[in-house]
Amino acid sequence: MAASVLGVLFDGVAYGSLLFLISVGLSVTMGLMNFVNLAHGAFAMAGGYLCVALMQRAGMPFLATLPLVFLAIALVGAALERTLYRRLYDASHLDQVLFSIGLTFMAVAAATYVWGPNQQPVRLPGFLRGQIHPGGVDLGAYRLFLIGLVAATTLALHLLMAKTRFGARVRASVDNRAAAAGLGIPVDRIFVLTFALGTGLAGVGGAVGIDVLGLDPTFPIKYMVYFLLVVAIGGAGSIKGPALAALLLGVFDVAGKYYVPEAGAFIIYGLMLTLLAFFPRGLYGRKA
Amino acid sequence: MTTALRTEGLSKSWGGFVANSQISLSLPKGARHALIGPNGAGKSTFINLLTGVLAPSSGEVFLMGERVTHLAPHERVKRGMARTFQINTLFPGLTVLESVVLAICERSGAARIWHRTVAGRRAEIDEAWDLLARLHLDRDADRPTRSLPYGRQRLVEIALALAARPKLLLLDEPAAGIPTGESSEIFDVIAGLPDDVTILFIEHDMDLVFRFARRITVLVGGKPLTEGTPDEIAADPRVREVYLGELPHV
Amino acid sequence: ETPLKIGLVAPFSGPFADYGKQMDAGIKAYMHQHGDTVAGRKVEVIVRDTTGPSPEIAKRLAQELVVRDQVDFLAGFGLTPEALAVADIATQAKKPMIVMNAASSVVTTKSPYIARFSMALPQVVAPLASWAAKNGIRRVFTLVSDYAPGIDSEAAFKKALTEAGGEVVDSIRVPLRSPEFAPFIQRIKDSQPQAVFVFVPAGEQGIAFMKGFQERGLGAAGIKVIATGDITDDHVLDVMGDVASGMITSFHYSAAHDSPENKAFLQAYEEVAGGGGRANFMAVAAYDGMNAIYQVASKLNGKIDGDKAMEILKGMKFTSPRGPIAIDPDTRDIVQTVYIRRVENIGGHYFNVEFDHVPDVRDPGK
Amino acid sequence: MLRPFPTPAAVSPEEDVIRPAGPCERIARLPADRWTLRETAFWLMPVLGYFAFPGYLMLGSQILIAGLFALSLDLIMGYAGIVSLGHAAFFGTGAYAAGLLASHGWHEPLSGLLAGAAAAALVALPVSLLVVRGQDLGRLIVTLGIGMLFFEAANKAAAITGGVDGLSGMEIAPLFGLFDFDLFGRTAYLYSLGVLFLLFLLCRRLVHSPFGLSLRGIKENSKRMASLGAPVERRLVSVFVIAAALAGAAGALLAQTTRFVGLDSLSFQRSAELLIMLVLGGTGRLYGALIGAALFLLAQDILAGLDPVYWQFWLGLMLVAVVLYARGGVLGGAALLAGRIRGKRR
Amino acid sequence: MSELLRLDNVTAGYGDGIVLDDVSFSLKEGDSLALLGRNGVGKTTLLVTLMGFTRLHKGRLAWRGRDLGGMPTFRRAHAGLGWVPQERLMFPSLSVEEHLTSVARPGRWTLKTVYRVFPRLRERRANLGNQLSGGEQQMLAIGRALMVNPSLLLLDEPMEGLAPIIVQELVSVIRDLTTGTGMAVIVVEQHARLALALTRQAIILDRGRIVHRSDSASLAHDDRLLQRLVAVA
Ligand SMILES: Nc1ncnc2c1ncn2[C@@H]1O[C@H](COP(=O)(O)OP(=O)(O)OP(=O)(O)O)[C@@H](O)[C@H]1O
Ligand SMILES: Nc1ncnc2c1ncn2[C@@H]1O[C@H](COP(=O)(O)OP(=O)(O)OP(=O)(O)O)[C@@H](O)[C@H]1O
Ligand SMILES: [Mg+2]
Ligand SMILES: [Mg+2]
Repeated sequence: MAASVLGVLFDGVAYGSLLFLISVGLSVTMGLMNFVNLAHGAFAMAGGYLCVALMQRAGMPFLATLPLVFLAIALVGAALERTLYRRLYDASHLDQVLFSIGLTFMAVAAATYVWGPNQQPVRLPGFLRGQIHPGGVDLGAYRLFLIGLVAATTLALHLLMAKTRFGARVRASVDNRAAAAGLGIPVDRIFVLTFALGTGLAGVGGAVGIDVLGLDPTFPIKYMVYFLLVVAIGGAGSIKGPALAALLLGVFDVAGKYYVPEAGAFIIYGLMLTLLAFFPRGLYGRKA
Repeated sequence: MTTALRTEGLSKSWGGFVANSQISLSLPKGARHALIGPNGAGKSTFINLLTGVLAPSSGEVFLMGERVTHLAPHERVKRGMARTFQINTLFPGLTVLESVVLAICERSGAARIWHRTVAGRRAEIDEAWDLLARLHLDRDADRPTRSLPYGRQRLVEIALALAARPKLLLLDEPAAGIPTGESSEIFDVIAGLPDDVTILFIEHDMDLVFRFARRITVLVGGKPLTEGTPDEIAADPRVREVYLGELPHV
Repeated sequence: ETPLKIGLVAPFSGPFADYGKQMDAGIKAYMHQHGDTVAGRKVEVIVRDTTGPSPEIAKRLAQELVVRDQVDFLAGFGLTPEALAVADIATQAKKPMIVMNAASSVVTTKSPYIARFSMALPQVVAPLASWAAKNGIRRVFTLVSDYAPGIDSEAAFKKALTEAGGEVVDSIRVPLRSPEFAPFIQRIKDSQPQAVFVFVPAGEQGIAFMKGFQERGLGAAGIKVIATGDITDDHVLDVMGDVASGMITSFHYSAAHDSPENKAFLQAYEEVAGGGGRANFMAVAAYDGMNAIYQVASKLNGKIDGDKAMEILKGMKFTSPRGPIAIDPDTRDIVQTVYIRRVENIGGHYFNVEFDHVPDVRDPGK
Repeated sequence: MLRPFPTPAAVSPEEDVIRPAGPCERIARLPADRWTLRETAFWLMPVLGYFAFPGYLMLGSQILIAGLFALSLDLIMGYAGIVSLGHAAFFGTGAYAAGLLASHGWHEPLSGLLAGAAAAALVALPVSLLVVRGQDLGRLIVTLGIGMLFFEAANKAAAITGGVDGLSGMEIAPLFGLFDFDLFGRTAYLYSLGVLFLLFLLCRRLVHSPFGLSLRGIKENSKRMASLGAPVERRLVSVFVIAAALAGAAGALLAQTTRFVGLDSLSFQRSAELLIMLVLGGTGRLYGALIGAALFLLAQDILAGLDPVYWQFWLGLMLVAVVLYARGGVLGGAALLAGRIRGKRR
Repeated sequence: MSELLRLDNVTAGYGDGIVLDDVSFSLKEGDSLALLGRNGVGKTTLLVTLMGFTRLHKGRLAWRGRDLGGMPTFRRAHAGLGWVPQERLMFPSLSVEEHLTSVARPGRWTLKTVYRVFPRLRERRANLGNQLSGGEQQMLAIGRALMVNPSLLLLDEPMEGLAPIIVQELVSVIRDLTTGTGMAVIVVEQHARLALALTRQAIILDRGRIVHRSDSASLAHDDRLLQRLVAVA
């Protein structure tokens, strides 16, 4: 019994980690930069496809593709930010929603055109497959890897945003672009860097997520709700919030599915509604 | 004389920081009362507690003898409390006329009506024009509020509060950003309100304070330091030390 | 002579875009092989995209095809709701409606003008249960997606297994949009059945299930996976790779089916849709549906009349790439052989290799 | 008396003209309900369309229904400022309510329509309490989540709703006992047009009313509205429920005219497309909803016909273009253009 | 002293609209200029035009002889323009201290010197930008602009909302700045007499045009003019 509780907890944390990994990029673009970027999934998908291509065509090992994916998708993000996204910082959330849904549709169609509508295979290296059994508890190797990756990413991002001057300048630029620029903060440069960071992370999330979430052209739409859930429940403007939200969602979802499978999808929505009823701005919400 | 507003031990703190501490204040009906004090003394916080924008950590608020501590802001407005904001809080996309008509409809209860057009509300519209004329805003009536210069937006701020025909009017630095000559005109309008309207205002312009206030409370560090007539306050060395400094004309 | 018009109503975009593509390619393959004229009339296929599960668009498209384009046949229908919504139109307009996928039992009951060339879900589920019982698999755990087809197959499986003397030890229904299978699989592992019967949509759900199944060592613990063939759909099988290896499924079509008809079909398919992946059961159903349309047209000498066409369709029999098929004259539903297959690696590619079969299976749901 | 304030700096020439505010002038620029020639012309179009395009009446009635649905979203989004990604929940509720009635022996269409609207309003009430509390982003998510929840619930309740197979086999009695719902969709079209027109009149009146003005006030600045004594949350709840009823009516219309209700009527896709329609046309102007719905469905029909596989790409491109170059949608863009031209002429 | 800022026939506004009409003046290091006028005459517009937030329709803006025209806003700040906006424009997600450090550029103004002028800010240094009283925000807006170590400080109604005692402190700070360090200031103020007491030159705007210019001292004595153009009672 104790082992099963531990096992469920572990699975939940691991699943939460995955949720966070694919959403963390969004908590940068949407949470910190205040841009409702529903096309987040499209960047994640691009990361996934790139990872698959590097592994299949170039024969690269899985782990080695990740930094490349980050860089490449960050560059794509930067290019799009320069050409398109930047024109919409002043726009309403609604306009941003529509713009990014539009981009998502285009990305879905383009991916179908290039890759076909099918699932893409990904083969993890041997040491990331299977389970290990310390002390009688079954722990999935890939899940351990996810948890580690998330811990590192969260910490690094949190420090970057909350403790460095760069982080303060990002927040200042987001709070009030005119004032920030008027005080000598190079807002454009900061935005492009931050946006690239967000999309790069999205790409990595996509690559890391293929093994569990699969990869096909509808990816950006299929998982949009999950990204949004994590960021909205966590609260805009922090990294801690979404991390906590993802873990909560993960643990509740897994425990619900294990102990009361009949409840199905309702657990995650129920949890979401309850949390938002009590924390309308999210767990770590920015004050109005 | 009846009391219009009374607070009992009103306090507000954030974490360890005490912004208002045990403020007990009582204003008779028709008072023209100023609240002054150093920056960060807790004046705006006090107004926010009165209006219900903030919930007090402890203490009570009574309006016309009725306890309103736990009422929502809009319910206090219904009972005759209106305010202006220190920083303009307006309807940028509505025209000045629309804003004022809207405010009047809220007061008169017409705002619930959904089956008649606004243009048909003659009484409210006439009242709005009168109010605009009194504040000399009538020639800006059709401009969207956002396109008005700052100073004139301040006037809209006041118009909205007056539209509520308040029994208790709370003004948070109403004249900020308005040239000195014109700000005293605004105060003339305010002073010209019926005698049973109780007014509590915050202001850092001492010319205005000493001209219009009949009594003054000085708030320092969240606590009332003293209360008195303008002459008493002007002569108080403690007030000079923490707030007035060496003002030439006081 | 006006062309013989066939209105193809299917999703070509959205999450089910693949359905439309497979059907379109199956139809093209047939026409590639048999020419684009029949009974002296040129065959014209008018393609209409329903954009996803969108019954009202399907219905409107069908109505427009009937009223405006005056088609002779309605065909396609990837998804049950789209087929159901259109049934009315077929009845009102007296147009034969050739169903090339929609697999719920009820579909054919909604209009006397419907004939189905694909399958009914219980049709492939029941033989699997009897096969399992016959082969000593008596304690089975069922895991199905929580939607109508999943629930139907859960019921059909349970019924057939119990009748054959087996027992369903526990049943789980998983949400349709659930990327996380670990807790379900853990539950299966904890209850130690002999096999688990799975019905989830092909694609990432199937893959996610199999990955979890392997990762948690259920296979090593001696638990078998049995499923209907959509989870190891030919179209996705290579993507699943070795996680699917050894899986036992029941289905009516496998690209590895060994017959001259199938070889010819696959070759034609390759020629019209080369590079687009492997043909699957939807392509075959479309191919057979087209075959039926050609037969009807030539028997009627190109003068299509709804009622006469239905008379010809009822009881129609021919050898399809999947094997012998027939249309039941009473239900207008398909009667076909159901195969039991195992996933094997043949020359670097994975295939469903048939090793047992049950002939002439009807939809037990009717 | 005070002496008048100095004139503010003139930004535009019109400010220089000091108008005495006569009784007519005084209300000239407040929301009124006068019916303009342009509007008459607009409403003549669908009537003409009925005669001009007899082969497209199904499409026509779907446009009208989508227009009604978009109208409902415009009320809460364009006027009250609540962005919803889950409005399909109410559309679907209306559709299922009407559909269930019709498939259980109640065939009369008008009462079915009312039932659909009422059912949607009923479920919207508790939902609205949750929605109005939040901020922009929170609302986006809550509505999205509620939409998903409704979808799952309808899927789970397959015994009643038919699950993914959908609800079919409903029978609709002739409208007013006279007009049968025919294969050509004539009755469906006129029925939808009639309902849309009546409900449009209602919305038009509502947004021009003091209540409508207070909604705009809330959208502009809800904090200030509260300090004017407005019960902000209650107002939002009212308009949310009204909008839900309209959405329910639209859903019921769809159920009755297609005689089928699928789970898709509750899907995210539908909510998202709705949003696109409204924005394409322009928010906060009622007509934008109608124009957007027409444009979207026509574009979908034409693009999907031209390029069935990749039409989504073009749809996406269209959206991006609208946001980048025609903010405010078709009507917003037109108003801007008209303003420019007028400005030039001066 | 060398010339710092020069405006030649500047016509500017928001979008197509014109607010400033043919404005010219110049400023040397250590100069101080009072910018007066009624509400809406374009005082703020003039300052934000210097920062590059409006559209320049005609004319030329020069900074130390260099054209400012196409220079992005943040470079203007780097070049030496320090801006105290009228609405204060706090950053709600930055603490008081972060407000100061995130914009800091090297020079004589540091965290320490700013805190010395506004001790209140040190007390509240952990508060977020929107958790400050109106006056504290004003102090922070000024402190923040000082941290950029500008050569020209643009003060848009800096005394608004400050307690009299702080106003007196600020007046002496600004006087010291201009006389002691060669920093130039432009002060927009509703309290005309205060602004005039603080500066050496004055400009009065009306409807976007300069309608009067003189030295501050003589204007301060011209009650009729002040009354007519600035509505000083
Ligand atoms: N949310 C908050 N958390 C912590 N401290 C706060 C918060 N809001 C305000 N304060 C502090 O409370 C104190 C009182 O603020 P308040 O706005 O009441 O001052 P005030 O008397 O109106 O000053 P001013 O004259 O400058 O407007 C200030 O020091 C401010 O920093
Ligand atoms: N963002 C804007 N868009 C359009 N017009 C504007 C904008 N800001 C100001 N204006 C207009 O420009 C003119 C000048 O405004 P400005 O704010 O410069 O005046 P000001 O002299 O600073 O007034 P105040 O003393 O009230 O601050 C006004 O008529 C105002 O309506
Ligand atoms: Mg204050
Ligand atoms: Mg100004």
